[in-house]
Amino acid sequence: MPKLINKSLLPPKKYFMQGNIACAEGALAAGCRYYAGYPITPSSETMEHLSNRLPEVNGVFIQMEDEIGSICSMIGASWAGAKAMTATSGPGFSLMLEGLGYAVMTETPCVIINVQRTGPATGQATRPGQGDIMQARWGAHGDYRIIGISPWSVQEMYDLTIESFNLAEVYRVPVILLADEVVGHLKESFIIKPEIEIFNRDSSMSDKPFGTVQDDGVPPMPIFGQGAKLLVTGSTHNEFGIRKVADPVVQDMLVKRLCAKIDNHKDKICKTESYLVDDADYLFISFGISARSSYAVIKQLRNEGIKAGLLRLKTIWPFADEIIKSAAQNCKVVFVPEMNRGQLVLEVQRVLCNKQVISIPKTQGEAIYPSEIYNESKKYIK
Amino acid sequence: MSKIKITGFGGQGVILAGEILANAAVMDGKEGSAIGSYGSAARGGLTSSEIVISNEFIDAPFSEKPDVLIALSQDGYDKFVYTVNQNGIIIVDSGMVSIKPLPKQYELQAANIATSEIKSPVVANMVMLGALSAITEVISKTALINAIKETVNEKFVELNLRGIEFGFEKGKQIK
Amino acid sequence: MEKIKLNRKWCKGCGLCIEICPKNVYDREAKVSTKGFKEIIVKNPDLCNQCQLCELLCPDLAITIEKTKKDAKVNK
Amino acid sequence: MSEHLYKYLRPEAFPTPFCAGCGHGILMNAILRAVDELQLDFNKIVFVSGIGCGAWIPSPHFAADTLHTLHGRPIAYATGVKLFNPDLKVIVISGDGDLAAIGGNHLIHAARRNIELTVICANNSIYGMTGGQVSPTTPKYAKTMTTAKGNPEEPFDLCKLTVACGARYVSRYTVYHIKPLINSIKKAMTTKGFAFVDVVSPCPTQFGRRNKQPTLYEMFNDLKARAIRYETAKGLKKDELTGKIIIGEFNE
Repeated sequence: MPKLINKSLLPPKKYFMQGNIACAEGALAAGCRYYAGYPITPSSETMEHLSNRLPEVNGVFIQMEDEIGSICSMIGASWAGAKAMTATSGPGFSLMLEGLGYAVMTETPCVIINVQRTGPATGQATRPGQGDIMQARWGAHGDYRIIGISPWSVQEMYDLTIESFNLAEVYRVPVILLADEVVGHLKESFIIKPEIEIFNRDSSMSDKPFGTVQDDGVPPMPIFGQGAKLLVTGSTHNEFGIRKVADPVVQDMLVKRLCAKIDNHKDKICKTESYLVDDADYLFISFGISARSSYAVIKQLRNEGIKAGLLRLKTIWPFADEIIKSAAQNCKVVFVPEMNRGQLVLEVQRVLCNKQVISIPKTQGEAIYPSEIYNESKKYIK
Repeated sequence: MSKIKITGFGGQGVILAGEILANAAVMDGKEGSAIGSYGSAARGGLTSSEIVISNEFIDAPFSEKPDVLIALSQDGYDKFVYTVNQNGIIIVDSGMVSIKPLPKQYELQAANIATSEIKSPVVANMVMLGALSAITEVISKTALINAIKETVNEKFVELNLRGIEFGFEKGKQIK
Repeated sequence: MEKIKLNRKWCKGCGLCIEICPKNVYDREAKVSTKGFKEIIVKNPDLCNQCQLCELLCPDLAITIEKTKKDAKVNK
Repeated sequence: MSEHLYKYLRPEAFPTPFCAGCGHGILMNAILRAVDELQLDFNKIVFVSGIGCGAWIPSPHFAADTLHTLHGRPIAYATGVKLFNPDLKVIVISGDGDLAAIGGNHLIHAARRNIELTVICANNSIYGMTGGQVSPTTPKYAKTMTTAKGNPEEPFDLCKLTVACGARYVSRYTVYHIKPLINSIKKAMTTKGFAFVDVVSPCPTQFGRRNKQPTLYEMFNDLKARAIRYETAKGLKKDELTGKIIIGEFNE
């Protein structure tokens, strides 16, 4: 896949900005030129910002009648050749799930920002949560793979939004940025570099836009109006796009390829960051804002002479099994702090089935604070 | 690393004050973060802003045990006054809050100053920031002024700067 | 050249053409074919006045009426 | 259909999956004739459809770009396609269940926005694909799988609805009124704004069978008896219009 270097849209320098707005700027820098959304706390700032900024770069902005319309029109725009995005929060994301499945099935590159709040249902609209990570992975029906990414700072709201677009284009898959209310509303400094790496989809003409013998499993994606006579359907289809609604072989091949094109590239997709992990007796595995509180905790524990480390998952889906196994190899106890009743911990326990894995959940509709993680983990640190 | 918490009710400019403070720190060449928490209603209700100022990457952007608590309302004062760090200080609008007898507590009547001397009750938040700058080393007055010039709508810059000046002078008196 | 082309592969034998034709051009086979119905036949092609009703209304897009020169004149 | 129109088709998709005597094939014919008579570039048309029998009219039969989408959502998808590439002609073809029930919200908002889309409703007043359940356009008292004693609800008049929402061009014809239908689809396709054509398309299998009209021809006779021109209907009282199908152009 050819890599391009684009100039950043905003002048390169240090900015002080809100996470949701950094996300919008990251999208623009990545080449996003279509946004369809519906207002929802706590993600609306992204939409408000793009309503002003997209017309400045000849992009299209539309506020749709609901989240279902938002994701559907985004998929339509993507087939018309756009890099397209929508942003929402839990209730809206729930409405989008059928469309998410459609994007997976039709291999439509698109980016969904989910600034997570508490749930279920309306929950607490202005309060942070991290309860949508399993929903992002499993929420649409049927079997499939998506890519889920979690930012922990305003810097990453910018950087990882760009990364989301790149992954969506490379693998022809919807990418979900699993932010949370804290990161979305946090204002802090971040740096826009002069140049950014950009990947664009292969939109060459092909009579087989839904099947490939290429190793990467990603077929080329012609766009509407090129004369490719595309048959795009959410029903089971063969490599030409022809509906095969009762053919067991086609169904099997399609689902296997949709999964394999992500599974086979885990090494390239999965990004993590390690802090003081090498000699750690006590390993914290976390993501998003919970990882930031965990980071404060391991520094505090190290000051006390306790060998604690943090493995932070930037990529949640696909799950970084191998990286986690190797990071946890020599540690005694693994802690998984998160702002839900224990979702990520299920995956960690699956991977580290021979280790003591402790869940540190919080569902009070506020951020998980370092003191809470510290106090809970101290019960297991001898 | 300094952790500051500003608390009040919706409409007092608590979140804006937090953002200006953190932005000022960034303009000073430090790292600064601000996160507001508020209810679902657009106005009213308990509101607070957590600010962290640091020379390095800020880990958790929260002020669980603030070094400085700035309280503009009774609810916020009551909720957070005992969370203040052992060596921390409290700056409180004593015109709005009936205070408890505590050490390291600085009182000024920010809302009264804003109303009577600046003729604009909305800048009580800036009066508090000015006082913070005078009482502590957390942030310089120059940085606050620069941050206001950058973030606040042109029409209101002058007004906000007067709030900072009045607060700074008052802060020096009570320090 | 035949005037009426009936695409028997596409035809499902709904019989609309038989009912709608003002000139009684179409009919059915007497026996049920392997497709499971009595197939449509063009029984009286010479009666066709090329009104095209059957072509326009055939739900299976299975009928084509070729316009001949003589009839083209008539249409004028 | 004339063989010179076969170039618009994917012959491998035929015979159609529609039941014998399904009105949707006639509508398919009408749409292609409209495209042909307007000499539209088939490579610059995107046909968008939802789920249901009507949605299968363009996909996979038309040799153009087709987007076969989720149930009820084709107008939302079409909005994205049209907004990002206004050079494309975007035509939505879907059924009454798709556009009026589950997708009703998208229909009214696209009409309100007056976005340049041609929306053709293949209205057979029944959920055909799922076995013949009542739909929002099923006539009152009609029998369906879910209204065995007759439909107790009033049907939707989608034309009045879209006119009220601000659509630029709105019309209704039945597939029996084939010539005016083709002309109306042509008008819709050349409308600079939101165009809606409600096409009454009989379903003998799921609707006719249960309502004493088991063949397409019998359903045609019913359509003939019930159809009334818009201009004529204007002078009539509400109870005189009960059970009638108002055909014609609804914009004035």
